[in-house]
Amino acid sequence: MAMDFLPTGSIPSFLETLAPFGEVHGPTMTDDGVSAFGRIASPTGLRLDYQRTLLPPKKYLLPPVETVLTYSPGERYRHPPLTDENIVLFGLHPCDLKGIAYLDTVFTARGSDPRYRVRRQRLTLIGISCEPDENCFCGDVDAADPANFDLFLERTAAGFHITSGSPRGEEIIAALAPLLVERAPLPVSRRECAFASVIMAAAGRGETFPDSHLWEDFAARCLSCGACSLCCPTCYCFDIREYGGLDGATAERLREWDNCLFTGHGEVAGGFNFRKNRRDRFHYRYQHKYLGFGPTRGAVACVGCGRCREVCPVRIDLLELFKEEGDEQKP
Amino acid sequence: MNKNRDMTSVPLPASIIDRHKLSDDTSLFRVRLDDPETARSLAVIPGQFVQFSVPAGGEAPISIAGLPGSDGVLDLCVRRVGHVTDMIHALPVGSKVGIRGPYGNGFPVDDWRKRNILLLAGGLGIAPLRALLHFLLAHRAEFGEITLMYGAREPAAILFKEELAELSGRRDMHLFLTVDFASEEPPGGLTCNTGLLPGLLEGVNFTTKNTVAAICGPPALYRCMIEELQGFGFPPDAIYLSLERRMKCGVGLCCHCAVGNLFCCTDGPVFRYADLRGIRGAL
Amino acid sequence: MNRPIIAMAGLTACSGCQLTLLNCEEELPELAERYILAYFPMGLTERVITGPIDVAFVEGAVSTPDDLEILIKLRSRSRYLVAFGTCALWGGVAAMNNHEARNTLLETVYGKGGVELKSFNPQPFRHFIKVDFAITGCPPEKAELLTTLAALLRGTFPVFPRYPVCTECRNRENRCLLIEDNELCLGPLIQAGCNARCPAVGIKCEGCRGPVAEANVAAELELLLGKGFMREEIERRMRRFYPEWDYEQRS
Amino acid sequence: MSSVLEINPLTRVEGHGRISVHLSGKRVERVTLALTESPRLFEALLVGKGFEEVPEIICRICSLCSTVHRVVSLLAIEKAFGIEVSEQVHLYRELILHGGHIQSHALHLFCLVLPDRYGAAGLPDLAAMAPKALQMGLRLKGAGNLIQETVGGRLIHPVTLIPGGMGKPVSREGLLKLKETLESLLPEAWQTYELFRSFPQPSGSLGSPRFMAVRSGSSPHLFGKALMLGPTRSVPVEKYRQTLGERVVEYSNAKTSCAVEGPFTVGALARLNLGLLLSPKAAEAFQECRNLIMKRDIRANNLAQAVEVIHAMERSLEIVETLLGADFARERPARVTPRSGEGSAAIEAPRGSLIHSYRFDGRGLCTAADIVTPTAINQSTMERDLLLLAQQLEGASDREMTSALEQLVRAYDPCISCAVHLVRHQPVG
Ligand SMILES: Cc1cc2nc3c(=O)[nH]c(=O)nc-3n(C[C@H](O)[C@H](O)[C@H](O)COP(=O)(O)OP(=O)(O)OC[C@H]3O[C@@H](n4cnc5c(N)ncnc54)[C@H](O)[C@@H]3O)c2cc1C
Ligand code: SF4
Ligand code: SF4
Ligand code: SF4
Repeated sequence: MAMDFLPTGSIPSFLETLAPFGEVHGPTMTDDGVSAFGRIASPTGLRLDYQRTLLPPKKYLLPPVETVLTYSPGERYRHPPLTDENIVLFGLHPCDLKGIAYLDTVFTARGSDPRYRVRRQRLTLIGISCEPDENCFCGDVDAADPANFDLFLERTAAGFHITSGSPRGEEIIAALAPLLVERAPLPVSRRECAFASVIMAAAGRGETFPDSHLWEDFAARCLSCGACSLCCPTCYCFDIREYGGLDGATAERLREWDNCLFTGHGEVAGGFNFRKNRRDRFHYRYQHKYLGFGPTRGAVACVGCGRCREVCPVRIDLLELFKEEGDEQKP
Repeated sequence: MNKNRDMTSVPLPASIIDRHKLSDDTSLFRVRLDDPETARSLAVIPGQFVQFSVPAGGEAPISIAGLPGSDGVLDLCVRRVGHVTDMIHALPVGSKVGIRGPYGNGFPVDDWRKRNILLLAGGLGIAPLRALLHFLLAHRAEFGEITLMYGAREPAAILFKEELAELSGRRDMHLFLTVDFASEEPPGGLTCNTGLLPGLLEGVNFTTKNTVAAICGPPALYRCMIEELQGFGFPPDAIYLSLERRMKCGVGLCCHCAVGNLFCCTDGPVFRYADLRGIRGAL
Repeated sequence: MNRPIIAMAGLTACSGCQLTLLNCEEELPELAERYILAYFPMGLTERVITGPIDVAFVEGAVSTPDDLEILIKLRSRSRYLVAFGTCALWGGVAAMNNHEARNTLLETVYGKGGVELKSFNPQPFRHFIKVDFAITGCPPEKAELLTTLAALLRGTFPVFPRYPVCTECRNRENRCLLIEDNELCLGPLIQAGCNARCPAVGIKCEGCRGPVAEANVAAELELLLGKGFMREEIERRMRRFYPEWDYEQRS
Repeated sequence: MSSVLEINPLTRVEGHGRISVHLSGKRVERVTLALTESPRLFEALLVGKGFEEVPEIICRICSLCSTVHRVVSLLAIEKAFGIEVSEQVHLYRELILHGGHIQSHALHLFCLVLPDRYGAAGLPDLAAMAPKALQMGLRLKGAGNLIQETVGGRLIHPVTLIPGGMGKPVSREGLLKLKETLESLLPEAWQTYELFRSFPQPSGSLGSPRFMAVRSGSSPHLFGKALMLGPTRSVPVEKYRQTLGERVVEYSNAKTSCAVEGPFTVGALARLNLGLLLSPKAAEAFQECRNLIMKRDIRANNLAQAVEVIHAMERSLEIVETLLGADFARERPARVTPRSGEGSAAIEAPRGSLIHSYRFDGRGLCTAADIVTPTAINQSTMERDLLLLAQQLEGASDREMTSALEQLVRAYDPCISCAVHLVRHQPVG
């Protein structure tokens, strides 16, 4: 028995307790009926039973577009000051936590990106357990077990078992003490992962499915709308553009999410394109998601959140590559 | 050298202290960091590049085309091909610019000691190889035979003509030039063949034993050069290529420049052919 | 460019592009200071095009001999000519029925006698002259106009991203009208830059900014047919701002 | 010896036009006003399009009037299919129309007319000569723009308003922003009126026009079911063709409305003359300048517009407050089931009465479209007034003549773009 249980009815007080740690954000429903992370102004805005948000939590670390440098003749290039406040991001599913862990390896492991680092430090991550739907496959890509959280809430019918994963988590638990009650621990359960072995084995040997007919099929149907990567918790390709001000002197440099399925992604000067057609671009996407490059070489980036399957207007699903392979392996 | 790894790290203030025209579309910009301390401490490996910023235009990766001397001046040889490079070309001497870097691995010159070096440059590919050549000549005794073969579209497109004329007089290296079309005599008394670079290779006597080849040029050049070199008996791990890719950050974050599972910016831009062989779309 | 000399002119159009300039209330004083507005019938009394022009922003499609004459005159006087707005760049609304005989249209509006009016099928500029730059949109976005003007102070044009409306739409976390509501949204085919204005207020994209580079037209068509729309209706909507779609195109 | 004085193109008006003064010696024989805007054949373009597409296409007729065309087309379509919209939707439509009036009047008064008052060649000159006044005008115009953009989702060619309802209504923050902006600019609306009142009034008279406006109840209104042809006479909107004929003039690309009962004048001046019910401050202004407006010729139109700016601002504020108070929920648009039929509707656009009329087949495809714009209605009187004024100015220099005639055209605030995209041709008579 442990004093780690938060009854469902205590959620409003829980949110209040979180307030000193930062502005509380979590899953909400927009007036369009879109599930999205946003500020939780009152407990009624919180939708803890959500399936998945449209944009993943990466928007808190890498906004879709931001000014990364300003230029003025006197000051030359400068970082604009970061104004973001501390934020407690509440209600993250294990896949999204893993997605953030992946971004951490890219953007902080080698001290790479100061803006990311500052924002990351100001972010407190509180996870929550979830129920997979037909688009989820976190178990298959080893992302089902919660990790990389400050606090994690394991959900039961009556409330939540709370675990801390960091010193900050301990602090929060300490502040929560009056709300917690004693309850028997949950039995350990693991998710069925029918497909994990196929994916992991293929990724392990650097499989590129060179002969699959699916590449052409994907290429023919893909609209290059960008949804799959914008909504992917681990896609972080970005474009950089710089625009001058109307004063003729100052300028701003923008960083914006890019997508490997866009025409310009592999283009160099003079119109030469290293990934001329969508087929080549899909190989690239596959390479990044399942084999990695640069600092993520050898790491499977996909966390199985199912967003790309849900948001693709033409229902393209990279998993089919492995499925096909799985079928072939069957006698 | 790695202290500027940050993508969003601020381009250091720098100024164009000199520029001169090398051909119709290419000029050499001599750029110095405004802070003399940093300028002097700049350590460059031949083959590395910088991110060259022009305010209100943006950034472009540009090879360092010569070794910065004690004055810390960077030679940047820029061809006008688009948005950023157009704006660079519009800048007069004295203009304020920004520099990040140096970035990339550069040529592994330390591993090449005692070996013969064959430099193969096509067009603008001369830029990083010039830095390499300067290095080799500065450490002449540590290397074997040095041969530079350089092909340009036409005589007027040959870059660094005066310098080449000077080099052609040197006894401690070989220089071969070729142009695709010769409608006129090459200026400055240069001797010049007509035909494509691979053809030049065939006509010239050189040793493949204990030799490494360093190639830089347009994508099409690589494909035929590599075939040619292998025909001469170069093993794939003695062929080094400096690749071009779209680059937004130069530090391994933006994910535009991947070649297979390698990044052109951080794992390259110099690669051994042995490492690129199996990679779809590498060349 | 030190105080670029600008001309703003309109051919067959609604003047929306020119109005976009007048709608930059906050920036107008600064603009008046930094640019020489040499020709702008909508805002100036000056009625002749005199002297050389650095940049001409011209809106509208070309549909009469007069249009063509003005366009050619502006082209020859200007260092750069910008196709300003969807009509200038793609043909726009006036061109949506270009596949029908012009005379029938004229007759419908002006009666038999009306056919005498000298006009032809509205065309985008590129059918007649070289265009240096384009700002798309019906109407164009203020921000893109201002960014372009700012770039001109440095003697250049800006680089705008080339991706479809969906990209901006997803980034704003709008409800996808195509997937969720089975509406005839053209977002996947259309050049972004409007920050998905319409889906952001719950209205499907009508394609006012014209085709995005390498649009997968055939796939969008299949998708919409699959949702039960009639081919005729889809084409009619697609043609609204751009009559020259290649319905087979995939990239 | 006969000669022609050409004023081509007309500047600081919306669209392309040309005035030709035919002279015999110094005597003015004839004045023609040609609207030379390239024809865009909107009515023909609409034929064969679905009813949903009509508002989206027709608003492109003219950027300055896109809002009013969109709104009146919705009304005509809804009429044809027998659709009623909710109170919320109706309020938003009225709000956006007022925004259009503010923007259009402010643009006209400050950017197109004011340069004449200061003898400036255009905006850049005006910016140097009367920066304060111009900035005030731009702020007011900005408020009108803000309303249209906030409500319509886009300033030019708004998008939210659709048959049967609307997309997303304005958020609370958006409404509060509107409220704040309108409140802060009310004093400047009043100053605008004072500014235009302070200018010398025209000498001489061009006679008193016959006014027309859309009527609701017994006075002019933005929306209404009848056209008011004078203090006591009116006709139902559907019967507009009986009152307003139309002819193609050989020198002009617009079809002129040739009113069967003699030419009508529409616009702000008409509305005030016919007794538009004004908001408190606007009524106060009107009381003050009543005799400069009542029964005056079109040159009083600018002052009338200034009064209407106050009215539109106050009325907008009132609507915003109602919307804030009511806290309406988001509604799904009414389902439109197409049926074959016809619908006509009229509203008061900034420049005057605007009529749209459509016929649809059973699938909801448009089979006929007819649009009457205020400029088309005004064109006959415009020409008549030009002739009168030119005759009064006989002997004046070309420059004087040009400037006076151009100013007269500007007083009408014509929208040539709209006028040139007129209706299905019906021989008059
Ligand atoms: C390692 C390396 C070294 C290089 N060295 C030189 C050199 O010494 N001299 C020289 O003239 N050129 C060199 N280039 C090529 C040069 O970077 C491009 O020509 C330049 O970026 C083109 O930019 P642009 O804006 O003028 O062209 P545009 O075609 O207008 O390009 C538009 C955008 O695409 C990007 N872009 C286009 N082409 C490239 C590219 N090849 N690489 C990266 N980004 C690109 C630019 O950042 C720009 O934002 C090098 C490229 C690399 C990768
Ligand atoms: S979501 Fe689908 S259609 Fe869109 S870019 Fe990705 S794969 Fe292509
Ligand atoms: S609503 Fe339209 S523009 Fe937005 S994502 Fe869906 S298809 Fe694309
Ligand atoms: S969403 Fe589509 S119709 Fe709307 S402004 Fe953008 S491109 Fe135009």
